[in-house]
Amino acid sequence: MSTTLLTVDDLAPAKYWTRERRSGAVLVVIGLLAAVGFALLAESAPARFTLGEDATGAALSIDGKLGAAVFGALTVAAGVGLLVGVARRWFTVLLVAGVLGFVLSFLCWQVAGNFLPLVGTASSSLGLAVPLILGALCGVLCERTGVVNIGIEGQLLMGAFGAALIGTMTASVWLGVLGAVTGGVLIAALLAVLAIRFLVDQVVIGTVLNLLALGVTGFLYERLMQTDAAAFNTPPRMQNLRIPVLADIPVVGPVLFDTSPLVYIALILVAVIHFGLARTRWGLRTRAVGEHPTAADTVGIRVRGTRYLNVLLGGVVAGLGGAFFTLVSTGAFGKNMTAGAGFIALAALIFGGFRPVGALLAALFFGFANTLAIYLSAIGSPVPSQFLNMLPYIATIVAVAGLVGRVRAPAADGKPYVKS
Amino acid sequence: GEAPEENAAGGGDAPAYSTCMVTDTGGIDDKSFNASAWAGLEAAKAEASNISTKFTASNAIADYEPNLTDFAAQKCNLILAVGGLMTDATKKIAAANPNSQFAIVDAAIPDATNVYPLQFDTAQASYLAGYLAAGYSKSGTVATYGGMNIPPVTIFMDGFVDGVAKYNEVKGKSVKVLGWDKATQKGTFAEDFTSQAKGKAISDTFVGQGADVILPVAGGTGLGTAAAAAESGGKYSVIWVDSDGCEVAAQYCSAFLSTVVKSVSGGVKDAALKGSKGEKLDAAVGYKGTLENGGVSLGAYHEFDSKVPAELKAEIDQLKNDIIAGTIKVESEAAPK
Amino acid sequence: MKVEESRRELTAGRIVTAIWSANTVTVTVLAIIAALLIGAVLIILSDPDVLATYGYFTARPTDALTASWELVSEAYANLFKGAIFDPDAASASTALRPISETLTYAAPIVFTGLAVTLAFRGGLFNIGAQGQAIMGCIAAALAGFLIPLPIGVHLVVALVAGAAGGAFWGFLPGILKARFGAHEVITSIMLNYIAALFLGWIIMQAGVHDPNRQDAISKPVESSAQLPALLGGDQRVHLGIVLAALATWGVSWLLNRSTFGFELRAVGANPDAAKTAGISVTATYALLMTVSGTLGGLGGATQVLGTGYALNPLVAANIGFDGLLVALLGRGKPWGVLWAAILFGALRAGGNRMQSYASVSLELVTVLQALIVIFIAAPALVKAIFRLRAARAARLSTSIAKGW
Amino acid sequence: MEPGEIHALLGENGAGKSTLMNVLYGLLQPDEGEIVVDGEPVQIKGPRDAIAAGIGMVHQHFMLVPVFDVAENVMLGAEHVRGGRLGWLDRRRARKEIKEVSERYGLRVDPDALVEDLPVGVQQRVEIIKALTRNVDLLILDEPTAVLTPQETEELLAVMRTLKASGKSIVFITHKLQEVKAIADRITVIRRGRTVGTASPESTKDELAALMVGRDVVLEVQKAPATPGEPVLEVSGLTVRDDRGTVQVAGVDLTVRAGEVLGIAGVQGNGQTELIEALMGLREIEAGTVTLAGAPMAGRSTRQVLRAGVGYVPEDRSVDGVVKEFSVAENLVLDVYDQAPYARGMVLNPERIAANAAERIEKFDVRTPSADAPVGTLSGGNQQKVIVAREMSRPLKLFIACQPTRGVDVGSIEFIHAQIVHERDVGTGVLLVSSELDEVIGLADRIAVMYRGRILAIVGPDTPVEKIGLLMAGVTEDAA
Ligand SMILES: Nc1ncnc2c1ncn2[C@@H]1O[C@H](COP(=O)(O)OP(=O)(O)OP(=O)(O)O)[C@@H](O)[C@H]1O
Ligand SMILES: Nc1ncnc2c1ncn2[C@@H]1O[C@H](COP(=O)(O)OP(=O)(O)OP(=O)(O)O)[C@@H](O)[C@H]1O
Ligand SMILES: [Mg+2]
Ligand SMILES: [Mg+2]
Repeated sequence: MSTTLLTVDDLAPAKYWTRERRSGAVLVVIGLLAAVGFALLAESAPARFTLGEDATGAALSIDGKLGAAVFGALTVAAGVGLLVGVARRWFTVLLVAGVLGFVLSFLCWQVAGNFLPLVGTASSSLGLAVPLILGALCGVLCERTGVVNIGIEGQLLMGAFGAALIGTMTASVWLGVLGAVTGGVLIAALLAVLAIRFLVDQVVIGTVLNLLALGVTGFLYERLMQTDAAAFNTPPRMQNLRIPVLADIPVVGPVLFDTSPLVYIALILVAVIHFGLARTRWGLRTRAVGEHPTAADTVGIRVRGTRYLNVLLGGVVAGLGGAFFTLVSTGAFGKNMTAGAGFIALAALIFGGFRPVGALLAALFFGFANTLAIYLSAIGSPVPSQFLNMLPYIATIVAVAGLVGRVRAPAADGKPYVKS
Repeated sequence: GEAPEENAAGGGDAPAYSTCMVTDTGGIDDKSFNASAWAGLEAAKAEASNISTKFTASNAIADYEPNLTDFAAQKCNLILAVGGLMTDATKKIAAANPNSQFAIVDAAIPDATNVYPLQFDTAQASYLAGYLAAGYSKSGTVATYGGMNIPPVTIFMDGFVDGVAKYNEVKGKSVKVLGWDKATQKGTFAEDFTSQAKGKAISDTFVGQGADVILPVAGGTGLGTAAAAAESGGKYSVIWVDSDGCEVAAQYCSAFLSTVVKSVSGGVKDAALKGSKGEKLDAAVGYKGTLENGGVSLGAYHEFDSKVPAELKAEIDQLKNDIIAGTIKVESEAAPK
Repeated sequence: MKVEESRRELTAGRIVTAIWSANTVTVTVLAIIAALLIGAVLIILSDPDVLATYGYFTARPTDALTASWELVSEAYANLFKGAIFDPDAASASTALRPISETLTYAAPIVFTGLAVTLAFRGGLFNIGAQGQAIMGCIAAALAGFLIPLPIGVHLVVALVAGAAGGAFWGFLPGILKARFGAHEVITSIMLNYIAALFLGWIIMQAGVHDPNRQDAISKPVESSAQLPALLGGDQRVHLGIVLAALATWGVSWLLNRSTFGFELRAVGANPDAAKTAGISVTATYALLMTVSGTLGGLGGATQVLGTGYALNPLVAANIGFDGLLVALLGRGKPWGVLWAAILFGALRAGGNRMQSYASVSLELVTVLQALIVIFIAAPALVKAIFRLRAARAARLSTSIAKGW
Repeated sequence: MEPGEIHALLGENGAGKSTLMNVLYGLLQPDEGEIVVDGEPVQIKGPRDAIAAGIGMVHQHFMLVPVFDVAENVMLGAEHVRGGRLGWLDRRRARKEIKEVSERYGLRVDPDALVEDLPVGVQQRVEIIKALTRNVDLLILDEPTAVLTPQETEELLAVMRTLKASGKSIVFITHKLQEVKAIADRITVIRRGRTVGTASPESTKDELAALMVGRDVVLEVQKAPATPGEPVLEVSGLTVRDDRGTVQVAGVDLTVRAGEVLGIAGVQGNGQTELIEALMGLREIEAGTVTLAGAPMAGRSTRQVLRAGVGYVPEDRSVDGVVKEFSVAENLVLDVYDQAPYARGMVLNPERIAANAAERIEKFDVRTPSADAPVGTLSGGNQQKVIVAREMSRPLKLFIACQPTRGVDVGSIEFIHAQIVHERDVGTGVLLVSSELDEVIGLADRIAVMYRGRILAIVGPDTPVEKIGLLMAGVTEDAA
């Protein structure tokens, strides 16, 4: 008698309509739509994608009809690739290529006979995305450690308020940033204490902290800032920081290397948190606490302590996001000025799969959809502006429903850790 | 109800006159008509010592009625409702309190004898702004955008487009207007009155498309355009709306070519002063701001004074006279009837 | 005699202990008190004149204390007078006004609160009540001025239309979750924005926009489709609050006495067990969001048919988000939602008067609302502050939502 | 505990073994009493103190993060880092350490494998390595053999001997008497939270069992020979994937006849769960057919399967079996709540639900304060009885019981076994899945051994345990 280990290989054929194939089918359909529909609608005039901020300068140019057809075909090709069942590891690449092809085809149709300045589009997408990136990063820190944070909106708002107040009172941008961080941390601390110590339902507390931040900032705004804006609400503006050589690289340079310090901070934080979570002791422990707190506890990790730390760090990051509103984009605090950015950040966080890079991409996607909507209305699209402004929201729904599907949250997310 | 606070300051012989303002949901410092109306009341108070001022902010449409009622109960001498959306509430509460004097900005209530209407034919002034923009533009492209596609906003845009058209007609040019198509009433809107980031994104797009004069009609969102223009180092300029840009947003004065002034504050101040002197505020007459009475106007050029050609200035003055004289008619669906 | 006395003492003592233990009522009352105390601090802190008297507090403390007391008591007295009863009221109608206002504000948020609550019980976080309310507003208003119908029928049709509008807007995230696993929080946040933009568009369309008005406002709803006033005269309170109470009863019945309620509670408490027992979790999600959306839509309909009468960009105000808070405050119980909504309505009504008479910003009301919910959600905190006995505190902190 | 000693802790389910060890490990705080380590009384406030005191523990429910790889799990809490305060993880060193430990004690694992992909036996190795890398002197193994095949158990015992030889002490918790006898130096028996006696490995099994339970127990199931009838369940070529897309059931053929108990034996994680879920309509069937009394079942919803006359006791009662927040009465109608007489149309009938509860509680001896008490407050055994009571309350063609007595006290085990036999005797086909080999052998009329998604053989209950054990490990005779 000898031991034979039976293995489960080349068994019954795999189910045909896998996720890959379904996505492939979708790509083929929309690709055909683009290749035929957009191409027919498109003017046969050059669509110019200029490398600068306006019509002048070098440009990539393609005939609108041709471009719409070619990029549509690219989408079809990617879809076919998925349908015939190429290796799994190409899935993401093909999916991205397919979606990109569709977007480009659409752009060729719209831009035909006109031009789209790439630098302007990219920097505007990035600009609109920055607070979302920071807000979502705050979410990443909290959720990966197991604390649901619905209160990002409140943290951003408090951060914006803190930046304006302290920035004005000290007449210093960087102290203003510190004020923003303080504001964000204040809300984070409430979240942490109430959720971790007092075991309040985390969804409840997050929602309520948004309201609290709205009320407190609104109240103080009316009492202080509105009555004496000069003393309380004219923070210095943050100047762009130009990184010498790098800023001269075409397209990428002006977008990435001649911009606000907060943009650099946001992008650096994405990298730091990404690598930190994956490669450092802090990250390992954070993830362990978010996935299986009891296991973390049994190896001597302080579960609650880790959660406190990360929620507070999240407050710092969200505070920076808040500073962007007052110190970079606006130059003054306004009531409810974040206007739902925290909720969009929350969506970006989930959409991005609770990962820093995912959150970054989701936020950029949102910023781009927004910029595109603005571009289309500016070049006189016949579609009413309300519908154009729906674009980012509809695109997010389609992306979440069609491409992302179920997102796996950290296993212990939202569950308070109670030792018996 | 309670007795009103009679802080008849100055001890002048005129009886105390309390003015009470209900803002619409924009709040007291919306950088638009609420702020402007409040400024009007404050200016009136500064001028006549028997005037006292007070405001209450509405958080929701549903707050209009209780807020107006509360002021009526406090026996305010003049209750000012700001914004056309308050029409229905004002009509109802004015009917319920026939002895109180009301006034409303940006609307008229036909049969209510105790509601003094304050309206503005803003299109007249923005017509001049359109002409100015077209004449000043080097690139031959100008742009406008709004906060929302609603008449109080689009009235500016209608006049602006017509002003540009007039310029093209007179000069045989073809200056393009981005962001608003008067015929189809479609255009670029931020769908937002606060997000400066969005304002900046919109103006960046316009500038990318070649525009070098922009008229944002979007409250706080427009500040994004002003800030970006001020930073652009003269690449493009902005025409502000409502109150003189160099006063409400002095930090961006270098970017303001001019302002389409809608002097809500002037109208409100006049009404308050009139009331405080015991004169009747005749609802049937009301107040209609026009170029003629200065209720609307093209504001000062400030830092651009030397850059706008004298010839252009003269043409604009002539246009203004023509409009006042009625030889040129500025029409907008959104204009007060 | 002696025995009797001591017994009486005993019972009195017991009652005190019973009250002072952390039962729901006590915690709620104390939460409100704690919130008002913090609010008072904010009022004082933000008043420069009163704050100045604290500058010489050690020299003459009475100044600071009287000034603070006057400031705070005036504010809260007006809050009370505006919300519940005005003792100086000259006539019956002014005496009724506070209650009328309170119920007027409460009516729509009862519906949205129920919408959120029902979803919570089924394990979903319906952050989209706002969008559903907006769609409810739109549909109800369109039915209210586009369809000519006799009195009575017209109101019913408008309400049904509003319900249908909300139902559709709830169905979307429901089906997206059931079919594609798209998270309802993301989709319903996005749908909130889409609804608001759609509202902005539809108002200005021919046939909808009021041609006599220079604003973004639709034609008004015909009087046959308006919710009739309950008290007549100038009082705003309308049939909506009665419908809200009926809806509360209905939701309560649905949850506890219907098979669908059984399903959704099972799915909410333990989807795996529900699935194993043959309940279709996805179908329940889709249906639940639809029903929840229906309630949200009714909230919108109540708003537009009861107080607004015409569509404008802000017609739905914040009723969806208020509903969220009311649901949290009501701890997942329909009748709790009704009382929470009335409390919020009272704060709004009183807040208006507080602002008007005492010049205290409405934002204070927002702060108070937030604080009350925080304290009620954290009974342990209230217990710690007031040193309550720890009776049944565990039961107070029922968790309503489970992570993602 | 002496150094180099293996001390067995015996006791029936819920006796307090885990609790005692959790106190020792600092996860729970003692109400009174003291812990003495190396002659010094120590205060163990948390696992940190325990680790510092040289105590390591392999928990009954593994304390591994499923989405981490082996190396991450092992280093968690005791990471080697570079870069000072930066705390850059030194994975290379972790890998090396794992390799060393696993070579020294013969514990083979791949440091880069994801824990959730590993079979339980290997997960347990990871747990042991995790404890050993922390240089423990005392290792607590809480029921380590419950999830192992007899062969794996042998391997584990060998590892334990190596550990003992290297001077480490081990606390070994189990219910299985022969293991204790095979390896323990000393035995302590715990019942209802008290030490009821110590014994030496020389004691007989019966003595130990009596000590554990406090009375003489009948370990055999009493039943008459089966009288199998028509096939009720026929499964052929069934293939099923798990959530991650791996094939877990690979072309299984099975037949269950009316009036017989078919037992499925096998180590946890060999596809039993997926097989049953597929039968129940809880999991998509990739290929193959399933018929119930001749009617095709594949592709039917769970509700349709249940309504076709299938009773189902899921393996994880707290996840799949009961809704803890629901009352006992509600749980008793969890799958029939919408049928007469419990509901008419959409309207529930609370009286009938309550009446049903009263009857079931009585008949199945459910110990509950009232029918309205949330099920979550009941003891595990009583929760299980609620499920069994519910599933046996309607006429069945097929009764599927998965791990029906896991974590249930002896009295309840006897009761549930009797119910299963009764169900068989009235002509229902019974499909029993259990990782307790004794249970399968005791109850089943035929035993199917499942290994890596396949049925390796179907044997009679009188087959020697060793042979079934080998089959469970994937060793077939014909491969000899
Ligand atoms: N802090 C506590 N207070 C009261 N009872 C407790 C406490 N902790 C645990 N128990 C109970 O003590 C009993 C012992 O449980 P334990 O898990 O230690 O049993 P066990 O012997 O390990 O059983 P098994 O063989 O099932 O693992 C259980 O009924 C448990 O519910
Ligand atoms: N949170 C609680 N509140 C009140 N009583 C509880 C709680 N948890 C458990 N109990 C009670 O303690 C008893 C012991 O429960 P436990 O689950 O530990 O039983 P057990 O000894 O493991 O029994 P079984 O062998 O049936 O699993 C239960 O009957 C239950 O009534
Ligand atoms: Mg145990
Ligand atoms: Mg137990």
